[in-house]
Amino acid sequence: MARITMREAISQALWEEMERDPSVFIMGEEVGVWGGTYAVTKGFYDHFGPERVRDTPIAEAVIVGAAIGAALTGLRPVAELMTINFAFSAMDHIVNQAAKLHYMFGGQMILPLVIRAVGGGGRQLGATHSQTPDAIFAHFPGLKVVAPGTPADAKGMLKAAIRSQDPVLFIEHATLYQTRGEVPEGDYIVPLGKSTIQREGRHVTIVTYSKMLEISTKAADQLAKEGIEVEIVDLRSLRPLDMGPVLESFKKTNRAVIVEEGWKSYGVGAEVASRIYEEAFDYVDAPIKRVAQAEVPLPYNRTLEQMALPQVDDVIKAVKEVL
Amino acid sequence: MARITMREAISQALWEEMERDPSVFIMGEEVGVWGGTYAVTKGFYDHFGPERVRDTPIAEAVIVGAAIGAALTGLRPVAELMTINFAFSAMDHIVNQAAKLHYMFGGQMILPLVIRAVGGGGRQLGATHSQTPDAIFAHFPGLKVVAPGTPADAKGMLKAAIRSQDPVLFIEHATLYQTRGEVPEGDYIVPLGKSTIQREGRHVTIVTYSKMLEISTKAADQLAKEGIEVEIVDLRSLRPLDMGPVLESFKKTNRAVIVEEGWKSYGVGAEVASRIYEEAFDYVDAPIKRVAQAEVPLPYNRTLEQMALPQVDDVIKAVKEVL
Amino acid sequence: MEKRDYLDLYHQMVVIRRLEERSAELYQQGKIGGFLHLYIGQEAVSTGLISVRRPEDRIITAYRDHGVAINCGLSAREVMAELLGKVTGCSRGKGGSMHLADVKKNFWGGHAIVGAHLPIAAGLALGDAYQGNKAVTVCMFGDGATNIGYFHEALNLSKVWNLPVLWVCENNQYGMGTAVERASAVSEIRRKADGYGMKSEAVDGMDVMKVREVSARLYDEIRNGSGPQFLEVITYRFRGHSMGDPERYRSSEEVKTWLENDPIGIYHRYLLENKIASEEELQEQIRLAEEEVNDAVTFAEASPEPPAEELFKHIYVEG
Amino acid sequence: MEKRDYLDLYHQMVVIRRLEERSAELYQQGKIGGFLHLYIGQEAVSTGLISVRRPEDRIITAYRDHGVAINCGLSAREVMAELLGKVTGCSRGKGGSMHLADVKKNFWGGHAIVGAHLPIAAGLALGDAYQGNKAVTVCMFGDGATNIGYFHEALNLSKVWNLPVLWVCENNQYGMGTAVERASAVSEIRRKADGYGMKSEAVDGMDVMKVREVSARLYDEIRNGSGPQFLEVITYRFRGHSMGDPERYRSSEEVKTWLENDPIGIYHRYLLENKIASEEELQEQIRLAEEEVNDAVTFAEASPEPPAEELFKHIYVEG
Ligand SMILES: Cc1ncc(C[n+]2csc(CCOP(=O)(O)OP(=O)(O)O)c2C)c(N)n1
Ligand SMILES: Cc1ncc(C[n+]2csc(CCOP(=O)(O)OP(=O)(O)O)c2C)c(N)n1
Ligand SMILES: [Mg+2]
Ligand SMILES: [Mg+2]
Repeated sequence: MARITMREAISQALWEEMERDPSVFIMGEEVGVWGGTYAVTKGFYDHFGPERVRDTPIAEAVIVGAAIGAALTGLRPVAELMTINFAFSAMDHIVNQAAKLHYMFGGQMILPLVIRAVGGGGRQLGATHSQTPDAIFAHFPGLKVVAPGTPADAKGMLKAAIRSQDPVLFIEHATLYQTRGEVPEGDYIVPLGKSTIQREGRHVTIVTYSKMLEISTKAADQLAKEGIEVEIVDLRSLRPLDMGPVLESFKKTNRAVIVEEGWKSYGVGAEVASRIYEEAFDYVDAPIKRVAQAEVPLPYNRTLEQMALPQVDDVIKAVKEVL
Repeated sequence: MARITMREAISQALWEEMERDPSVFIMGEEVGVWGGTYAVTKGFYDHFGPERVRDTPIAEAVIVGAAIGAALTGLRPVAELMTINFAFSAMDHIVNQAAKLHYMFGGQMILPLVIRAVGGGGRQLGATHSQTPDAIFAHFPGLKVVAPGTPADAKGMLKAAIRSQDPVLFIEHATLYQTRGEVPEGDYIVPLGKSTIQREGRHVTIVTYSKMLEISTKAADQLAKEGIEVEIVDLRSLRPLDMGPVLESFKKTNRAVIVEEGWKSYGVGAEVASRIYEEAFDYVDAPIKRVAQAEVPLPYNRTLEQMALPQVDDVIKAVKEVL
Repeated sequence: MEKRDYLDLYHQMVVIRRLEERSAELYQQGKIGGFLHLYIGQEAVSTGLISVRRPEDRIITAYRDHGVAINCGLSAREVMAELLGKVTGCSRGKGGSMHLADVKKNFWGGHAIVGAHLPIAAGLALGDAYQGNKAVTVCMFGDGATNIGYFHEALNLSKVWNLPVLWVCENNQYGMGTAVERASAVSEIRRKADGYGMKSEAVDGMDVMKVREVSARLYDEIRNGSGPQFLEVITYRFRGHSMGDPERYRSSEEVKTWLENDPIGIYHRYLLENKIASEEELQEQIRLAEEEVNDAVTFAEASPEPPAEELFKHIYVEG
Repeated sequence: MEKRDYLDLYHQMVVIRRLEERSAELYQQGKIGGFLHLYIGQEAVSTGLISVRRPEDRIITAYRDHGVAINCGLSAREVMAELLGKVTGCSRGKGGSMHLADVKKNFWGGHAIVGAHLPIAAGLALGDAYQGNKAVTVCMFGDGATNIGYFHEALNLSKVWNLPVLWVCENNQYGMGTAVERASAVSEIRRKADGYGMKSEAVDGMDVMKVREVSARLYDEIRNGSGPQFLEVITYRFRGHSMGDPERYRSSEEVKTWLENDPIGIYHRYLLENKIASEEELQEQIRLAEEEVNDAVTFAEASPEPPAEELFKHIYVEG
């Protein structure tokens, strides 16, 4: 196993799948000549050529729409939205088309489609470019919504997404691209729709995913010094949402903090907390806490932006409150 | 007070505001010559003329976008989206523009804008035309999202929305238009962002809004016959979300069922339940229940569609489970 | 064209007409729910257009799709059953009137969000181009749909990537109650193709032979690599936009003038005048169509509802 | 035009250039965060265009907005302070580089979602039309922005409603790394106006006097009721799309050719050749600009950060 970055892991998964299956191709803004705004597809254009690495106009609806159409013909397009903020410009195609065609036509239409999109705040990009609106996409049945937090999962889940017969929204986090981790070489698949325990502990359960896994891990490291053993469940997939490991952990610790980067209201934490109460009510020893983004459009100013985003200290504080 | 329909109440609010304030105008698909697809603006075109009752092309992004621009010049546009399902075609303008301009430019830009949109299932319109995706709009700070459940509230809140300095998404429900209720004449204002107790009771609290207020009331009527006294809190506004009356009621009944028409996961009930647990943990006598739509794209077939939508019996069952 | 081909076109048009009339009745009886958009008046458009397609050519349209379905070879039975929400319907009763499809017949639906299927059509054509298939994607949409952003993004991409699509605008003069000139900067819709440097033409949509002729030529050109082309078909819907349209937006004189151009009447006269078929032969076609539709209604009414477990099927292919 | 007007245009262009150069440095030093899109090479476009606007005319543009802000009369101080995220910035440090604005000066921003401000611009013009104001809305956007649906919807509506908008496409040859012809069905962007039956023209964007001249005429026509018009301005960005652009998509020869058409150089020569100003006078303007920008940087650096309570201000006007 090599220790590589998240960027490399994603790039590797794409590369290997394209090598393996000629029906896989990528399309999106700047995926080709530029090499990907986040350099994920660097070298792809030269290697795979313009037919399989397609630079598109700035036109998100047709990026997703055309990927849907191509998928209907049996191809496996990986459509890239430069950032998830631009997914709003393709919203209908994501939630009304991709998510519904299979069902609405009684199962005839099959869409093996992946939509990659980078999200997250923390880079002073201002209110329209810094969002983590994952929960709103996860609201729609018919779509699979995943957001890995480690390089290994990024590789394994992207491969699973590309091979899946269903439309998958694959959410990456811009400030995780440099994160390193052990990643199995070759055909490594992580099934979609499975949460996992990323760190074992016995005092409290943190449920989190994506970038907040990193923040939560840092919090857990610090808490460990004080003798507090945190168990971390990484959701990885928001739809389907796998409560198994969450409940298992919770039934052991009886206390939970849910950490997400997006806004709290109508967010991921609300769903997870509700499900814990519904499915493990008798195990609840303290009110579950949610750590999330302050409910403001993210400001440009760095200090304010960082104030709004969940920090390690917020997680530590919440953990101590539930103990 | 006259007993009028929800349709009449909304129509009245619009008409009176247009009479009162020349800066109020309406724009949208078929609002003019046709008289509104749901006949809400019947007679407006003849009375107010084509400048103030503007039929638009089928182009949702520019309907909302142009309304934003006009609002910035000091006007008070009421933009109509024929149904909330088409809001996805204007998503960026709703959640990235309307919701953020005021904040992002440090308070300089003021958008006294109302977006009216009809939602809801139950009319066999199929998966793309039957949604109740209210929660996803309520996820965005900067936007106000309201959804009245009675004719009086519809009138009073629409007037408040039109007079508000903030962008308001005003969600109506297609199967409530015929619902009748007492509506005060003239200048009747219901402030935005206030939940209210619509029915008093002492055994259990139902938290609901919009169409589900009707369903919940029917359930409460039936439960009353069995001696179960249900208190119903109508949220009316999803953002800001006013937990005051919810908590007050819950502290009395210690039991709650949340009834919403949309999908359960990442929906309204998740947020409300989480907030109750967070803010009234010590008062919880039984796990809070959520009644919501089955997590499927709504099918056309009437029987299946009704199976998927929350019914009176589902509410009754949930109430009995929490007792 | 053989005589039976001529008769077949006639037959298709009459089946569509009759099916639509019966659908309207069934809607009034509450047996069809939701929205119902009739194709009456526009039968020559899809009949002509689809009559020259090859099996590998893909057809996709908007919610006004019953006629298109028939022309694509779906049986009146499976169309009618879908309208009645039965499991024997082409979409298992889950789609309804606006969502007919049969992918095995290369009919890709029936789409209810105005304009949203145009990007998907570009993708179908991309699929063929990518795989080297010599197939044409035919994408039909209304005049009203040419004002939404999806139209623009799809037409532009199709031209930049030289995709094999025939964009067909059925200009029936109105998008719901809004006349073309009240919604569109140009009233001659084909002018919109100019903004994409795309070849376009217009054709009289009340004349099935004219539609067929121009379509045949355009399929050929596109199949041979011309890239996307644009066809504006001038037509009229005889009924309201959907059931329950107050029709305040057009005069009865206007409707009357168009009714005189009934596409079935025009073709009927054409067949007689050119001695291609006799009145008796045409009446026979009418009778057959009538029978087919009656049979379809009987079939649909007798068909079972989707079983309850159908509700949770087809959300995903996997899991 | 008076001599001081000529000098003023020169001054503005040099201020912009200097401001951009300093911004690049401050970005490298980590004092500016987020995305930074420099206007270097395009100074003549907004300078010429805005030089003839009246106070009641509204200006709106995309994220490449520093120059536009200066031309609209914002001080280098409040622009620089915004870039540094200070509360003294025109958007109180909340907007950053992509979101400059000053509504009192009728500058409506700086918008970061490609094309999304075009519908808003249509609305600004609608506001004026509705209120009977004789004002023009000037909406600037890039070549890349002409491919997104928002462009289409906005242009169409502006024409159907005859709104007083001047649509200005700054064709700088690329949208990020994608050359116009790789993204757009027509390379001559003004052709897109044809699809809306809209009058269009093109102008050399490296020549401030040419831009000014054509703009003056178009403002006049629009103010007098011509309805919307389209102006394509041919220009080039000398730097990368934003900071950290690998620039794999264009050759250094191409860049070199364009650099020879530096809009400041062209105007400089013009002023000398036409004996409007002396070299000394121009050097004096450069010195003043330099001072102004230095002062702006000092001001911005010394300015306070927004206080913590600013985080929860301005979410709503009420409550
Ligand atoms: C995005 C979107 N907006 C609005 C609607 C509602 N709607 C359905 S059909 C229609 C009119 C479409 O007119 P046109 O494209 O001319 O087709 P026609 O009905 O005439 O066949 C409208 C506004 C919709 N389905 N989708
Ligand atoms: C809807 C949307 N898609 C993608 C982006 C990312 N993006 C920012 S600028 C840009 C290029 C725009 O090019 P152009 O319109 O030509 O303007 P220029 O940068 O050349 O001034 C892109 C793709 C965005 N901001 N918004
Ligand atoms: Mg039409
Ligand atoms: Mg450009």
